[in-house]
Amino acid sequence: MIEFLQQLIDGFSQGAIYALIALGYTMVFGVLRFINFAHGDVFMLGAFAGLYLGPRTLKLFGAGPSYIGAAAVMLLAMLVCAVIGIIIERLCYRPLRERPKLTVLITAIGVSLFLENFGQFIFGANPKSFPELINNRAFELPEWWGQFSALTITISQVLVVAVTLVLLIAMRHIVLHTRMGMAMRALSFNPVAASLMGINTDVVISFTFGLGSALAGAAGILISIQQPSIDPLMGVNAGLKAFVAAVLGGIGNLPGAALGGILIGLLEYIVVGYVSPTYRDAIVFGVLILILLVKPTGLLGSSEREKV
Amino acid sequence: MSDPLLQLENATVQFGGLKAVADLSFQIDAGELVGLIGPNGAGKTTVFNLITGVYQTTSGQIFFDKKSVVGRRPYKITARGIARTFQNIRLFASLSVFDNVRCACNMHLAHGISHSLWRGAGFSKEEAQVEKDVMELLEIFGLDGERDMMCRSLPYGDQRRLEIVRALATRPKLLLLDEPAAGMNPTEKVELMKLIRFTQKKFKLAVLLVEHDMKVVMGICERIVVLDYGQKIAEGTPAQIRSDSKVIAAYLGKETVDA
Amino acid sequence: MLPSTFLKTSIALLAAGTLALAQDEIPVGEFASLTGGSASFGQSSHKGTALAIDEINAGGGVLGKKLKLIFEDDQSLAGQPATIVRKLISQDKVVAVLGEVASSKSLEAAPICQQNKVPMISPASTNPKVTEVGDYIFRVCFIDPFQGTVMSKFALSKGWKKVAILTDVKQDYSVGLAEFFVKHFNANGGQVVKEQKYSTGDKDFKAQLTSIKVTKPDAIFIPGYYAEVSLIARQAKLLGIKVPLLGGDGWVGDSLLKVAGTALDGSFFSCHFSADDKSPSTQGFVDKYKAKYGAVPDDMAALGYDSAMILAAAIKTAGTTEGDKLRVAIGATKAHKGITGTITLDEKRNAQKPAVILGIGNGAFQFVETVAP
Amino acid sequence: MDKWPKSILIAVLLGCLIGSPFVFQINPYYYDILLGIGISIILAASLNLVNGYTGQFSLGHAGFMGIGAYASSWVTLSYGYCLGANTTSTTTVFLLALLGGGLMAGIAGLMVGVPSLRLKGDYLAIVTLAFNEIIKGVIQNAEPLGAQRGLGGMVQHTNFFWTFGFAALTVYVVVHLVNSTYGRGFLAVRDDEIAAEAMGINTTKYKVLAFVLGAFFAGIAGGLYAHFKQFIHPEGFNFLRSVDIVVMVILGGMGNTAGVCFAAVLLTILPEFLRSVSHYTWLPLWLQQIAENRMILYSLLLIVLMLTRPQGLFGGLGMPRRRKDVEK
Repeated sequence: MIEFLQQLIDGFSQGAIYALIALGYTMVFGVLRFINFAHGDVFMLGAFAGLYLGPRTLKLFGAGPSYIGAAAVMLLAMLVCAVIGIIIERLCYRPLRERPKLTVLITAIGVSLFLENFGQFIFGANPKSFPELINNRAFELPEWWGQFSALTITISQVLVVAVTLVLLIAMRHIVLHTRMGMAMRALSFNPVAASLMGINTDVVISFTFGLGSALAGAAGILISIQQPSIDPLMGVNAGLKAFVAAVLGGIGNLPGAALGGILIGLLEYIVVGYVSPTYRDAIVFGVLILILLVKPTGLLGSSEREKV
Repeated sequence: MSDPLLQLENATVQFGGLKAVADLSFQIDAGELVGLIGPNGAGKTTVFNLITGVYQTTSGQIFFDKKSVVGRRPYKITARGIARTFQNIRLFASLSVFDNVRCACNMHLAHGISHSLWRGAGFSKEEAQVEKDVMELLEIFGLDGERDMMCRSLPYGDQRRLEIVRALATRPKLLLLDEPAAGMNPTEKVELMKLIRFTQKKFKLAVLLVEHDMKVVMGICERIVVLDYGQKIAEGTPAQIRSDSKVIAAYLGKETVDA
Repeated sequence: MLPSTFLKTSIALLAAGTLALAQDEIPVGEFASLTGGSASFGQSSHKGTALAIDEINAGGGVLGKKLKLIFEDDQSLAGQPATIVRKLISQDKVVAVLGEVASSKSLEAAPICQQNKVPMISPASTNPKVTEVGDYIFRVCFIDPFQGTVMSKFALSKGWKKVAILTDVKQDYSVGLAEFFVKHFNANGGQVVKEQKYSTGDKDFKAQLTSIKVTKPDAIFIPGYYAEVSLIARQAKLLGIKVPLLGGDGWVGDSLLKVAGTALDGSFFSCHFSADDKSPSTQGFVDKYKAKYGAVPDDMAALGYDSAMILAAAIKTAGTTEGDKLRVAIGATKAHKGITGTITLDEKRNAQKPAVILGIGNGAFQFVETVAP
Repeated sequence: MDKWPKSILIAVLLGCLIGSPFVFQINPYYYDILLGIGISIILAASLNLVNGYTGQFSLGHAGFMGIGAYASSWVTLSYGYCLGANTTSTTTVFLLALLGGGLMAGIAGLMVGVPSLRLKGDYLAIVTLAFNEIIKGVIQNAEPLGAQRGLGGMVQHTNFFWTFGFAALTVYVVVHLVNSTYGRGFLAVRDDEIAAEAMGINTTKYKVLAFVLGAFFAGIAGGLYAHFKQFIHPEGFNFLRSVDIVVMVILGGMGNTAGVCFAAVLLTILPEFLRSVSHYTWLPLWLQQIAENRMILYSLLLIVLMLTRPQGLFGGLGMPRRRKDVEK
């Protein structure tokens, strides 16, 4: 029982990370209708941005780990990732906007492979130790909880869930209540009409990429606080899982991405606990295939049909 | 009266809350040339998609040759004898003119994969027959000279004609034409009208024509069905339709007739 | 179908890549993962090997000739070792092949060496199957069963009777170590109180650790690789688990302590060599390695070094580089004073040698004891 | 190539048979590369049927290759006692093993082909990738197949004759299939599925057929690979291997068999060429290092190719143009 609850807790916080990455997939898909395969690698770059900028930034806010310092590092990493995302879009995807989607997908795979391998070349293939941004420790649960006091909830887990929640609400606000958000929605609805209505599609698309990449950057920092060992290939798996999460929730749908992320996180931990760790990936991918076959629009997505 | 070739009985299709086609009933007899008109968004193309199986009816029935086509895959419906063209030309972009038409002969082949791999005498004979059939069709429509051109480099009018040729290669009994005159100039339109009539006679076809250009529709159709908001508001000869008050209201009430 | 001129040109280009060997050189082949996923092991073993070859040549070489090390990178990719070893044997005419660390890579190369009757010495593939491929395949490290048994003995000697096990089920290595640990431990009065699993690439182990924690073990045996072990250690500390962690040579990796920090203090693991060993030969090796590469050598480097040294010694004994005689000479290696201990190759071509047990304190390795086979 | 008679296939096969004793004489390293080229041609030409001609985007070809490799190895390892007996029984068992591997892969292809009926473009790509990972995951857990250890002990039966014989057969099948009235259906499905259905083409049958045939030949390639390397490991059939094959198809030009075969040759030789470049000590160090990291070059190649020549180096029938209405 305790084990099961612990798995739910851990799965939930891992799921929150997937949710953050999935939000980026979903936003880009919502606006551009294509899968940014390199998104998971932007997440990796976020973690490495934290690795290099972390210690220097922390020094500005006093010597040791601090929340304000961690927040600053996260914002910096988000900024770096946003810039990288915008550059990737500008160089690799924008010239292909009028081409078939497959061309763009292949390019995105190329970008992803490039980031991974160039990352290994530059950062080295070895896992790197991530600096301590906050004093991570477990909450002491009160004695009177009986056997449940053996459960462990760490500060970083609470932090991950809280930050994800805040960012999700912020995203919803941006998409629903700002001019830029309105432009994004218009673009996702009908790009041609949107540009005819005076919306600068290039700016909106850049903004979307920047925003999505910033979220991946935030996820990169959060995961590194929780699991302080980072390597250039860390984005491959996380990216794929987050993609599955986005599809599960209904790609193009923000709350769907969050829901999908949590569900995938929980599923992973339950598989690890009760089936076998070696089947974890296979089962998650099985879920993806199942979803796409049974309800391709995902749990919260709405359907579209091809016009003839 | 003989049995109709195509018969729609209360055909209805619903997308979400919207009834794109509601309780539509009409019929077409063999060899008849029927027009289907209506203002923009009236559901004309949707009717085509229902008949050809691209969309499924929510309720109601569609019979072709006395058998229901509801729930059949599009290629099976084509095999039964319904061929179509598309509003926004859908030729096989990377194939030559010849190959575009050749693809439509696919379903009449007696042999499949083993044949194309082994390439025995039967294969050569069949391929020669296909080539002969295709070239005959292309000749009739004056496209034989463009045999090896990529279809996307054809002029617009030729692309429209090629789509009709391709549809005819499936040897249909009923041909559905979706706005064949769109984008044509008046001279081309006159040519097209001749072509449609000629095709109907030559291949002994029934034709269902969706068209915005009233001159074309009134000029060649024997009977016209008018749709508005997915519902049939009138049916009759061109003369009857021209004077129908509902039809006039439907067109004038919203926008002028497309010229 | 293929323009033959193109093929010829490409082959000519390929051939141009390998320089003709001088008559007074003995070519020795090496393959290692210098890039890709397991690059950290491969680079270390390669550095150790290269250092040994330099040293041999500085000492006048063998049979009056210098050794020439021809190394290739298999990029940690399956499919590469076979091609590389064929190149080394046929094009570079190497007399023997050194490599690899990962057992799966050695297993791919071994049949080809065996068929071509070229001896192959693996520095660090611990899977028993590797040397079972044939009589030309050797290794200078101990094998998985031995290591599992060593750690069991060590735990019992410390008086730890209740041990929990956390296995990486994705690694044959880890499963093998755990299996032999359990066998020996249970047979000798110990009790395995909990067996938990994880798999390579996992980052969160709290659920497994929680269930281990409630069984109150005296120690936890984690025969995994350093990347996961360092995270496990941190999370165990977070959960308030204070018992020592035990492990095998998979723990060796320069990021183990960097990531784990002080979380591993009080833990022990078995490995091949200790840089703290005060013996002159070890210190000599450590100094030379530091001078050349600016870093403290790890196990893989020491094993790479020993594999080259054993080969050189065997060439000397055999008095020839001819495959069959060289094979016999390598197989006859007895009490070779290596950096990783005194090595004797048994009839199964596996190294019989002691394991070193290191402890961790104040975020550094400390030599604890040597356990003989 | 429209009128290729069978005799050309027979000529190539005879050529392989006559040529093989001579080819045996060459340096085993070149022989290794040569067989690698043959296997790449089978993989690329068969993937070209799926991705190039039928317009389905499969990112899981290595998975089928893996199934073929494992299935055929299982056969030869289980019936190993027949192998040594004499040439006839050895050849029979080996051929049966290859065909068995191909069939198993074909069945898996059927399982992937069926989802392809409901999915398009990038969704399909992801699903095939997922299948690739699932296949790998199942092998990793299959104890009789060596699980994580990998599977060894196969004897090298793959030779020049079998490799290039099957390569010729694959090219023959793909080219002949596509160059017939029947086979034009593949191209019609690629260009416009809805129009193809409206022309009486059973798109389901064509898509599934493409997947099954593509997987079958990938399985054969896997069998040849396993009996050539003599050791196989689940990681050898991962997503990156699939990308390798996809790059061959894209570089050669989707739907251009000659170009794709040429790209397969080129991309099999390239890493070996880069290997020697990485030893040229007179080159600047960073260039040597880049040459060592061939994946960096591959990925850059992919990006630049897509930006400048999406139709591939050698043209090809080209991808269908973007249609505005389909994008909605």
